[in-house]
Amino acid sequence: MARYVTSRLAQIVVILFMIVTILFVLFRLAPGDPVSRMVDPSLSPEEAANLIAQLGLDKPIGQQYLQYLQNFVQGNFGHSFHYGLPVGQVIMAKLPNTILLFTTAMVLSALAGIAWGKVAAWKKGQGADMALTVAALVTHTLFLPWLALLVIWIFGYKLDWLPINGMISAEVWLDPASGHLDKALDVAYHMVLPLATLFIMHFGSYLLVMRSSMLQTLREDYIITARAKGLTERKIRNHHAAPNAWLPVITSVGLSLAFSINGGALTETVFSWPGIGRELVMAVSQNDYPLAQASFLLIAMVVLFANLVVDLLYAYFDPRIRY
Amino acid sequence: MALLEVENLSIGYRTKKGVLQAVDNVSFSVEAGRSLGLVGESGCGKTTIGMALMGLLPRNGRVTAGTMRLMGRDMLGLSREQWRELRWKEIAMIFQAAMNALNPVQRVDQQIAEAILTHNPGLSRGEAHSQVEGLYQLVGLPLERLRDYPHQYSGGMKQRAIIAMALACNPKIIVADEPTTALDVIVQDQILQETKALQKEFNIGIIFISHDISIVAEVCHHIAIMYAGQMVETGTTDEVFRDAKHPYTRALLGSFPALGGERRPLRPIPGEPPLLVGQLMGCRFCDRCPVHGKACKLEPPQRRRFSDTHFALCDHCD
Amino acid sequence: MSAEPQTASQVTPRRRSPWRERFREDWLVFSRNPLGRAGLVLLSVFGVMALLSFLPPLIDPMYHPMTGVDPQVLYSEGPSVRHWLGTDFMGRDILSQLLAGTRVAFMVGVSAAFMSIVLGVSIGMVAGYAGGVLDTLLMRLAEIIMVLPTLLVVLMLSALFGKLNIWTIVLLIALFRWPGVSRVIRAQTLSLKSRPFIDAARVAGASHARIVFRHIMPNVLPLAFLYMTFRVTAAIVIEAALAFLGFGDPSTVSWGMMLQWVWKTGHMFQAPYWLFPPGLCISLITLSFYLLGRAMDEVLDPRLREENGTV
Amino acid sequence: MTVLLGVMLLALAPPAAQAVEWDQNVLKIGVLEEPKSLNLWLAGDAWSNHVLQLFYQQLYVNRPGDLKKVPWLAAGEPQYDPQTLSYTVDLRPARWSDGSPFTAQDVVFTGQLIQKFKVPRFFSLWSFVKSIEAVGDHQVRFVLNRPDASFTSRTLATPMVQKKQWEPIVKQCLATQKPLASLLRVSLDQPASSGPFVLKSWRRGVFIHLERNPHFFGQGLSLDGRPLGPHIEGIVFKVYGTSDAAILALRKGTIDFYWNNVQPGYLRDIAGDPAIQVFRNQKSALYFMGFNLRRPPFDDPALRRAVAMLVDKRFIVTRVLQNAGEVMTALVPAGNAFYHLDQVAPYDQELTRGERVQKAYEILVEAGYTWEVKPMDHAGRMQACSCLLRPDGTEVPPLTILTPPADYDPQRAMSGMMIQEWLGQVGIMAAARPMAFGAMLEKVKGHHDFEAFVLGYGNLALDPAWVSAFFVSKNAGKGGWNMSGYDNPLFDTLADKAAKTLDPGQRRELVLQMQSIVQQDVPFLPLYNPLLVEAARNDRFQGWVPMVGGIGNLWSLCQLRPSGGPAAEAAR
Repeated sequence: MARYVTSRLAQIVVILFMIVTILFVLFRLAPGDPVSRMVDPSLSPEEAANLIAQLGLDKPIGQQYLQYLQNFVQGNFGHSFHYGLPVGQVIMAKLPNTILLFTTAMVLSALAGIAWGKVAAWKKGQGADMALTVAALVTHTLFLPWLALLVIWIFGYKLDWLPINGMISAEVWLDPASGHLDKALDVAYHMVLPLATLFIMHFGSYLLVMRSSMLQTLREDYIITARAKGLTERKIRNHHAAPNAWLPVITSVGLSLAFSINGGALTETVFSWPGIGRELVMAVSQNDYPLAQASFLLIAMVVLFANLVVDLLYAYFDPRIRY
Repeated sequence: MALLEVENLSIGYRTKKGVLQAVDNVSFSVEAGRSLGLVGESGCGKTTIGMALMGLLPRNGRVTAGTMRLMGRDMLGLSREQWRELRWKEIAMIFQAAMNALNPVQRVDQQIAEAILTHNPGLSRGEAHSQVEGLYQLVGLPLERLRDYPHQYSGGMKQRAIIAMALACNPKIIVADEPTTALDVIVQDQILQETKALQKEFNIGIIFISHDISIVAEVCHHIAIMYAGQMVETGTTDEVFRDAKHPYTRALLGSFPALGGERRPLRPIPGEPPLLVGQLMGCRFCDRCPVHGKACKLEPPQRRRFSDTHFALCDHCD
Repeated sequence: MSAEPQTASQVTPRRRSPWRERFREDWLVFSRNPLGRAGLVLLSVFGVMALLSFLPPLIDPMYHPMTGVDPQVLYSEGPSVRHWLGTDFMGRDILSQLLAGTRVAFMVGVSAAFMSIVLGVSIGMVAGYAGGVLDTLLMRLAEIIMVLPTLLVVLMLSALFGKLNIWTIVLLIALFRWPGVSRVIRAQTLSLKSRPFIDAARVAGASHARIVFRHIMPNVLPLAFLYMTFRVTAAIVIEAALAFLGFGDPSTVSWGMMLQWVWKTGHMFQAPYWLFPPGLCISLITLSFYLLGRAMDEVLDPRLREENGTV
Repeated sequence: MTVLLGVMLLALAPPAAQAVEWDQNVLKIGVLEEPKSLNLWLAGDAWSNHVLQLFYQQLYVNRPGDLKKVPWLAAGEPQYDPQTLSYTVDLRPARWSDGSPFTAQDVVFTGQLIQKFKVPRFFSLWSFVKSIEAVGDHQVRFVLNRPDASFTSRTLATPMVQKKQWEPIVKQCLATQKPLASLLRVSLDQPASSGPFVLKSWRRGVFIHLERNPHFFGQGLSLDGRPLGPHIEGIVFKVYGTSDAAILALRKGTIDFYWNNVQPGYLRDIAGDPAIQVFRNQKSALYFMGFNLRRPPFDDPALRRAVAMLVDKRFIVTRVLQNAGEVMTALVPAGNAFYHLDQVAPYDQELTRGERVQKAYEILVEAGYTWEVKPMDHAGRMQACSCLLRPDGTEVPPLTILTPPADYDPQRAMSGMMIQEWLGQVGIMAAARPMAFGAMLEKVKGHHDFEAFVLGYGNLALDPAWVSAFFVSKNAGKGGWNMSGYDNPLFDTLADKAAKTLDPGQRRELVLQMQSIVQQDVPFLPLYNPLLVEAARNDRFQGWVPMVGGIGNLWSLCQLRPSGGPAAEAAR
């Protein structure tokens, strides 16, 4: 196990290293002056020159690369042009928010997908199956930003039920009377719409995967065994079929992670959720290169680690796989 | 009274092309402590019978005629819940280990204990567990492997675990479906011997389903040969082996190396069994039969009696 | 966003039966599939819309999707006889924009998918056929690209290279969406490579190129087509999302662009007639390609056919 | 499933009712994005400056109405001594938020800090100041290198920082290898404020809470006939991220004011609500199309004039801006009335599309341009024409119009698109190309590699020094402000004179003349000046002060009073 994790971590490091290298190359391939992308445009020429020397941008490209790698390893991504803060500090403040929203959404939609996919497969061909399958097909091909706008239009504007932006409201956090519970509730309250959006987008694909996997499982011999043993149908479904069927769902969560992250960034942007995806979009539109670069790396890192977690989960749930 | 009596059983499957008559007018009985071997090629209906006995016919399968009685009780009239209670407690099944008969993500002891707990709801987990330990000792599995997952077992161990599982609720009858296929010869032999011993010890009736007539001969008191849904020959093992009447039985005997018998060159049976859809006229083995006459193709063969126990479904055998 | 069915379809290599017969056989299975039929119907509606998109500007210059404005309309207005779906804030006809958007979606989707499939198939075949170091290198590359969220990568590149025009976007999508295909094609190639007919060809002295193109390619192409339908949806969605965020090609009227306009000009609450159609179209065209893909999956994979067919 | 339902239910329950106490008389302002930094030296974005202008006060500020400079931290008009080129300013007895007095030392310190570090935001305003000295505690003397008109209008409008707070920081920064970079990266927990408010708490990305500065000099003071407060207890800046959320908040009354331009579409959402008042104010802005005079084809003034003729500014204002703006005819916007050139160029008359093409056609024909197929047929009707040919018979090559990207400014991107189409009507093959802002500036300003561009300055100084800066030939080098590469000795002379002229009336004449020249030669084609449309609620607070740049200003926040109170009644 430990050996497996170590080797996977090594792999992640290699992939990150390559991404970093690709970024380095891209930053120099892009038209225009690479220095201007590294140095805060608000600096005076003397200061800029000083900084260029500091960053080693006046050295040959090989040395620049080494310098760049060294900075990267030290977690030194430079200062954001706009915040004036170390980039690491800016993005680390946003990372937990993204993880909170994204993980909750993924876990909830995977659970719902599994639960509903199970039912659909079990009632194959019946009304419930049709309804669930069609709902899954339709929802998971929706265009996410549009869905988000619709959700805002309905629940924020027409019905005026739920907050449509941000993560907390100033009123609750400024009010000295608010306790921890109030604050937690406030976050939950703000999370409903973005969470619902991500949920609607994602449960469908898991449902479809679960359904077809469950149908395959139901044809397995151990299901006959279970039946022969005189187990109740419910027990067969929940204890024998489902635990085998949802293994592929875990895999599919892993495979679709990179894609889901796109959706996460869009959701964050539309709902102004203060996460890393929104930060990247804003950094890109404001040409805050150090921030954009670091956010991108961090997202790649999150995807890589999440993949590892997914694989470990798979191993945890499937006893046949031991590392 | 026989433990299990099956009379004139017919089973059909609904398919896109029509009703497939998988089992046609089959009768047999099994008594306590005795065993019956069902032998035939794949697709001959022997597994269908096994499944029918467990009440596990697939959704499109249905008993179209005949009766099945367990200790005098009609099984066909049972409700779903009654079936569920009956399974494993009265009639259990040994599956082929090479198949995925054990759930890969559950520990083996749990799978056995589950059967015990289902049928003895009053039992505590601990009690069930100690019963499983007893079963392990019975089938000769090391106790430290109790908590393993199926994939950690060898083929032979899996088969033993499956046998242990079948014995879990002290059933009256066990249907053993190809229990030793895909095991190597030595393990196969061990398991057969053990099965025999267990059967004697617990006085269980066994229906032994196999495509390998020589294995069946090892363990069974009676043999029934199946071909294309019909039971073409039945008799004691001795009778069938020594004096096979039906041309198919003879061909079968010729196509397997006998364990103890004389060495003969293996002769594969040419041709393939007929499709069992629609109205079938005449003898079903006709096309592959070396001795068929003209009438065979048109008239259904008569059941002929050779002794109290020995019957064959053929007009041309003597 | 769409996810592909996880069943790694193993296409049984077919004898080189006459193409026409094979097609008819497949078509039969396909046309019996309700999902496939629904997808096809939807898609033909979009096809008609794309064709119709050439019409409005011919009727009156005010129906030009980008530059045509109705001289009598100064603000966004709801549906009317002149403008069936209403106008945007400048007085441009929303229906004409919607039709033009269909054309763009097809263009982006099909060309990006086609390019990424060509890339994926060639890389997959080369990796599978050549094996060894080349295989390892290519597949590692595929792994890296696979963990990168395409939308964010393209965003990042647009920051570096300034604004991207529609063809650059198409190219970038293609460049980042091949690995999934290439992995499947590689697996397929590997299994084909060990088949006797390849050995036979090799013994007969066929060159590597000939083996790859004459013997392997025909057998992996159906699978490639299947993946193409999924890539089309991915490409359309990525382009639309990019445009929605304001990084699209502003000289192109795409559905994503329309959504961006309605959002950024502050009309999303007041102009549902403007907010609904573009998003609905993106969602439905994605759905139709997806349904088509699933149906094709069943054609290519008999196991699925049995499962979803009418038993 | 149950988990999900649980979360939904929990979340649907409205958050606990809030106690009324803390936000009584606290103004809530919605902002689109969070202030990036509260470090005065770094903060270049509008959102940061909304907050910072309430902390760091200036010696002189513009007053609403005529926008004249009036003393703020200063006690009276600056005294100029032409002999020594020096200005003497008396200071008001003001205090910092920590209670310590605001003195001449603080002014000296601020000026020297800017000079020492060459702080990019302010250095150009202080580069010509030779020395700054404190004459006693409440008088400062500035000695200049040369007379410069922007000293009183801009240099004296620099925000002042507290010496006590910044001196140790400056020492530390100077000790580092990159002093300026270090200075720009300083982050203060509690910036000392000389303004009406002081920072109470800041939660990044969510809100900034300010409370009344008890030491603010303006309390109870009436300046320029305006009773200063602040009359409110505090301000909460709430970050919304998207305009739709902010507009909804305004409708609901969760905020009292949305400090941002309200997009035209939202006006319908707030129209008809008697509690919401919409203010339309001019901006001091210039949105224009610039040409590259250094290379063909726009080195020919005739072609530039033809383009000017083709561009329908009225269309851009009514359609693209949805009437939230004005057509601009000269460089200085009409809102800056003193320096505004009230003279209409031929291309700024109201013309139909056909007339515009006709006139552009005539200009081009006169300058010797030809077509294989003309844009006008014999009957004077527009027709699809072939590519424009220059007098020497060569084709005018396809050219690019650079615009900012749509996400940054959809209006300019859209204007670029429209201009592209209009140019096509006389056979000029143009393509609008939106480009990231930085990349565009680099191309235009850094490398002079462009044909034309559409840009805008959203917040131009009221003092028109920039009119010279954009067109004097000495600024035409790479990186200089004269992006067009305009070179006109007459203009240079006028600009030189204007810079040295301190008499406002004379200076005005010169500036008007300069604008007139630009109108003739069209190195820039001014397009429009957007109106700032802002919306505020009047049910909790009243007393917004409209002025150029919007109602979000220092005056408003010093004068706002709770609605309905006796004080408010009296004020009415």
